[in-house]
Amino acid sequence: MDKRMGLAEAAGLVADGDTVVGGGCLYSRPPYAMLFELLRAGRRDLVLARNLMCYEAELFLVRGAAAKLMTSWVGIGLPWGIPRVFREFAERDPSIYEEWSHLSFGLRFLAGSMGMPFLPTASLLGSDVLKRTPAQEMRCPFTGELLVAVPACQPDVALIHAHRVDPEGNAQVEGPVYMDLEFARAAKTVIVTAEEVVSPEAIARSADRTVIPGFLVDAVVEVPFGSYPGECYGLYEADFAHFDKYVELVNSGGAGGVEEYLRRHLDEAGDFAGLLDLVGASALLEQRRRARELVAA
Amino acid sequence: MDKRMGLAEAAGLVADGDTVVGGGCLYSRPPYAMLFELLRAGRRDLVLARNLMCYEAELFLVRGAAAKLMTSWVGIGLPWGIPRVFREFAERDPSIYEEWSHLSFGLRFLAGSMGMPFLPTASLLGSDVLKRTPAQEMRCPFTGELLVAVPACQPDVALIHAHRVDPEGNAQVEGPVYMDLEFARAAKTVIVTAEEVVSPEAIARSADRTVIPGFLVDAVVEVPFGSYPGECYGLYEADFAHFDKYVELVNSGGAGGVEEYLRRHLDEAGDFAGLLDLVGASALLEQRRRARELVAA
Amino acid sequence: MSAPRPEELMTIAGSRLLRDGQVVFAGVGAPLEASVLAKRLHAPSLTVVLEGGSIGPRMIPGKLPISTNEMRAQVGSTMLVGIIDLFLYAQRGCYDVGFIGAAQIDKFGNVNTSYIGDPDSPKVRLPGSGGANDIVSSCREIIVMTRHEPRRFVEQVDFVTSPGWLSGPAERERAGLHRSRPVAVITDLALLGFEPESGRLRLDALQPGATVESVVEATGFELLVPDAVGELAPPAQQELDELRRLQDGDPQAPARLQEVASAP
Amino acid sequence: MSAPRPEELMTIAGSRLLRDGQVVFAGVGAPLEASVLAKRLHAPSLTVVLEGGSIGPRMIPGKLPISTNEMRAQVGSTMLVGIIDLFLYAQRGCYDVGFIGAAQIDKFGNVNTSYIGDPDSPKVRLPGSGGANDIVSSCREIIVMTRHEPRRFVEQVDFVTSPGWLSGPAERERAGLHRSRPVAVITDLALLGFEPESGRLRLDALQPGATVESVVEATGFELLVPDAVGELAPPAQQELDELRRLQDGDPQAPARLQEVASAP
Repeated sequence: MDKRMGLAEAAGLVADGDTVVGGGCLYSRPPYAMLFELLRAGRRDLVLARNLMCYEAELFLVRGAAAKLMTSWVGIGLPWGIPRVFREFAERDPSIYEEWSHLSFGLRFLAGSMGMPFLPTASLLGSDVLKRTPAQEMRCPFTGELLVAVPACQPDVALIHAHRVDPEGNAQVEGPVYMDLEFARAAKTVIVTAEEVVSPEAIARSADRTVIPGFLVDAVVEVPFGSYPGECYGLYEADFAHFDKYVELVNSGGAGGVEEYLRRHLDEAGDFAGLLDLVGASALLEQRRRARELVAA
Repeated sequence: MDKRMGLAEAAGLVADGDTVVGGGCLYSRPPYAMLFELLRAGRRDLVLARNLMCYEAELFLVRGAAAKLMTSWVGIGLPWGIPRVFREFAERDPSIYEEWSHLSFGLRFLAGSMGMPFLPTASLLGSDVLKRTPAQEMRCPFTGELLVAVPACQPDVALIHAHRVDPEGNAQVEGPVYMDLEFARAAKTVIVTAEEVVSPEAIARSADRTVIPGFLVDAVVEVPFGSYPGECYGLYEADFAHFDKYVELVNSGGAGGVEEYLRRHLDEAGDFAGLLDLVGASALLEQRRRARELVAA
Repeated sequence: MSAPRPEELMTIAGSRLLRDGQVVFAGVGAPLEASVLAKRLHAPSLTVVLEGGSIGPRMIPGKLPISTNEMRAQVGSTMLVGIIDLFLYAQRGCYDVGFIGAAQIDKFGNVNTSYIGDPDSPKVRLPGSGGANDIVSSCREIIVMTRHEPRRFVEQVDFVTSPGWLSGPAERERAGLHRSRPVAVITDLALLGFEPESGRLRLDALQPGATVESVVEATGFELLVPDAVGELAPPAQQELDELRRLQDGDPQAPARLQEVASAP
Repeated sequence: MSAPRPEELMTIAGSRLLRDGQVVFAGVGAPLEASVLAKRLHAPSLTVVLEGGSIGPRMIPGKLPISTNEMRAQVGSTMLVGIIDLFLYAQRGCYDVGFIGAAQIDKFGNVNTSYIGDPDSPKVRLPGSGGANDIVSSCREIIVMTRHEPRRFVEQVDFVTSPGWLSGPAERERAGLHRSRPVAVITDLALLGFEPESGRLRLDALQPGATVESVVEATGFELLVPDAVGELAPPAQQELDELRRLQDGDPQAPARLQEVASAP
């Protein structure tokens, strides 16, 4: 079955209030084209989940697109400091940030992807993080060992950006897979964006590199540079200068700075291709050059 | 650290009575060179575990090398029928075969590889298999759902045959990984045989294909055709004619037929290279041709 | 072209139960052949899944695999995955149909592939569950395929390797088996379904040449026989041709491969 | 060559705690730099493991990663693995050392990277645990590295994101934390250990230029000070040179990369 469609149509698979998990990790292979499209479509009150959450936290909070964040860490990276607008939201109402440790967050999705309602772990033991999550202590039925049970998460939608995908949704990535497998298998609906759509035969030629099987996937969208301003392994590095400019806007204007960013890069750009035009071909090619340089090293 | 050694030295890492799990699946990428070496070394009373167990079940039982089999299925394949000598042993003393379902067997090692004493599953529910294993029913601490808890297995030794490995033990396979990851990560000692030993740089060039990290590995042995008479993905097909001859011996001679096979192929062959000589270069090259034909298809 | 053999009737009838777009987890032997046949005929978007880690393989005619773990079972796959993951997709509810064989089956569709006789002192030690127990525990609809003989169709299996309806729907629910549902048993004589209230096997339709009497006679327990019993359409020429081509391959293929590929 | 800066003292002292042949799970920033430095100097067989899935990466001088998930953190790795698997290796007991930073740490080595003030009405909402909680729960020996300031070294953390000795070894045992053991805190002023009986932080050795008084003054709780306090050897020229080369790269590298790579 051919599942190809455009970003706008794919955004129609996400409903207000849904729990939406985004693949990749921080600014590495994030599904930014699709996340931006959800903002453009005016989705509201989502529970936005990523294992480490980058600047999309602020974009979604300011627009009211996310009512809650579920993650283990929020920020762009140490050089950019603690995100100011995120702080404003989370200090006003701490409940908007459901904090897990990185592994326990992942195990929620692993449990969901296994079709199990929970999984045991040694993480969170003795911590205050445990007290503010629905995870709870349990004992091993065989050994009596004290463990933590984390409840499964089967999100409404998973957004994954891959290197290549066939029209049925069989998707392959290069480099680390992060938690993409667990997110995709746990979710009820899966949207795969990819740098390129290829034939099923091209996928079959390296079937041991396929990480998401087509039967999980509901929508396939070809979006070159779909992780921009993040990186995509081997293809383009993250645009740190873009993050610099964003943080400048936020540091000077707070939530207004976020709005200013969104107005320019989402609203006025019109669509994701418009954003790439705004960035400019030479800047994108420079990110590509840097990635090739790293992978060749 | 350079962990290269010969088969005989590697066999010294296995003690009588150990629980030893072999990678691959049935006659696909089995660690036969190493398993034969354990027979040659006269190991006794092992608990031999594989997810699906091929003719090594009979070789180990007849020699007294295995006191018990842990698996989900025993046989070569439908055309060869139920193994006669296996039946004799298991009908005389059913306790020598600890039967699990394929998944519950795997989850024991997955639990062990996660450092957890158990994992939950929906397999075995309501079955008589459950009653004859240490698995037990449990309820999900969140939902109350009735599930089965399988106890972890952390075997003494895992034997894995890989396509390539570097001297530190970073190992890569082509095609399906079967349960190799879980076996290796669960085991206390890991012996990797491989079609070829390559440089760490060669491994790093496709780091996303590495399935076993060096820090798990205790011994690295280069053994071309190390899965013979089984197959190794893309490199050689299983030698079905060899299995035919083995089954003929067993059908006519019972345990004596197994002994006859071992005398010829292990004792008289001297070592694994001797076994390959016995098979002959042209037969091996024919298996290689068939594999290439399949992978090219 | 010769008349259909019993195995061929069974395999072709099994293939017709699979619908386009489904995902089927097929056991080795006849279930695998039926699944591959369905994909080649009426269900091109069927995804076949095999125990060794293959998702979406396309077999080479005349080189059907003997096990579900070998290269022949992996040819043309869109995904090759670890075995635990392959089964966890089932547990997650991703597979529409689980399709297995059986050494012994009882009137509730419980399957035994472990012991004939007393498990503590068995008459025959069978090979074991393999993935069958996992398949029937987790795939949404369960289809069993086996030759129709009294020694296979018994009042009560000696050992429940892979649960059917146990002693009925209530016990099945008590056992926590809510993910899957046994729906059909295909044999060379008939298509059997389950009576919803009791979970007992019921004669739904006859294979060409079979009669109610011949089916009842080949069944070692009291089979439910409704007033109206259907008849399965005989194999179409295209079905037979394609199945034989799958098994035998083209005439140039090495004899050995063909022999093995068509083994029971 | 200029005198060592405080961060450099800390990073170099941290690097010396790592032994050849160990596997170290390093957090972003100074722990990562210390680990890479150790591998380049005295521990060539050290395996560095990073949160994003890298096992055994070799960094490019001047292109140290900002996050542990990006290409710069993956260069030259012998294995790239899924994040859950990467952490499960820790839970399995495969990692000798867990090496993290801290926003706030108390006298039992408990680390807070979640909330300053009351969690229900925080003064500062910090970014959160990331992998720190998992690292301290499962890696065999835990080392924490942080600047030595009274606002960081507090009597009791506002929130235990990543447990140290909790309120002492007995409570840690009750909590089920038997897989790991906090062993050291490295700062720009000192190397601190834990008193075995109480689990309280103890001054073990001074950084060059620091005194017992300056350390006590920079600590917001009563630090245990034994009779004999050691002194850490000053950075060797080779250590300083290599660290600076790692951070700054060779002069031809783009300025932007160097700037980012040397960020705190």
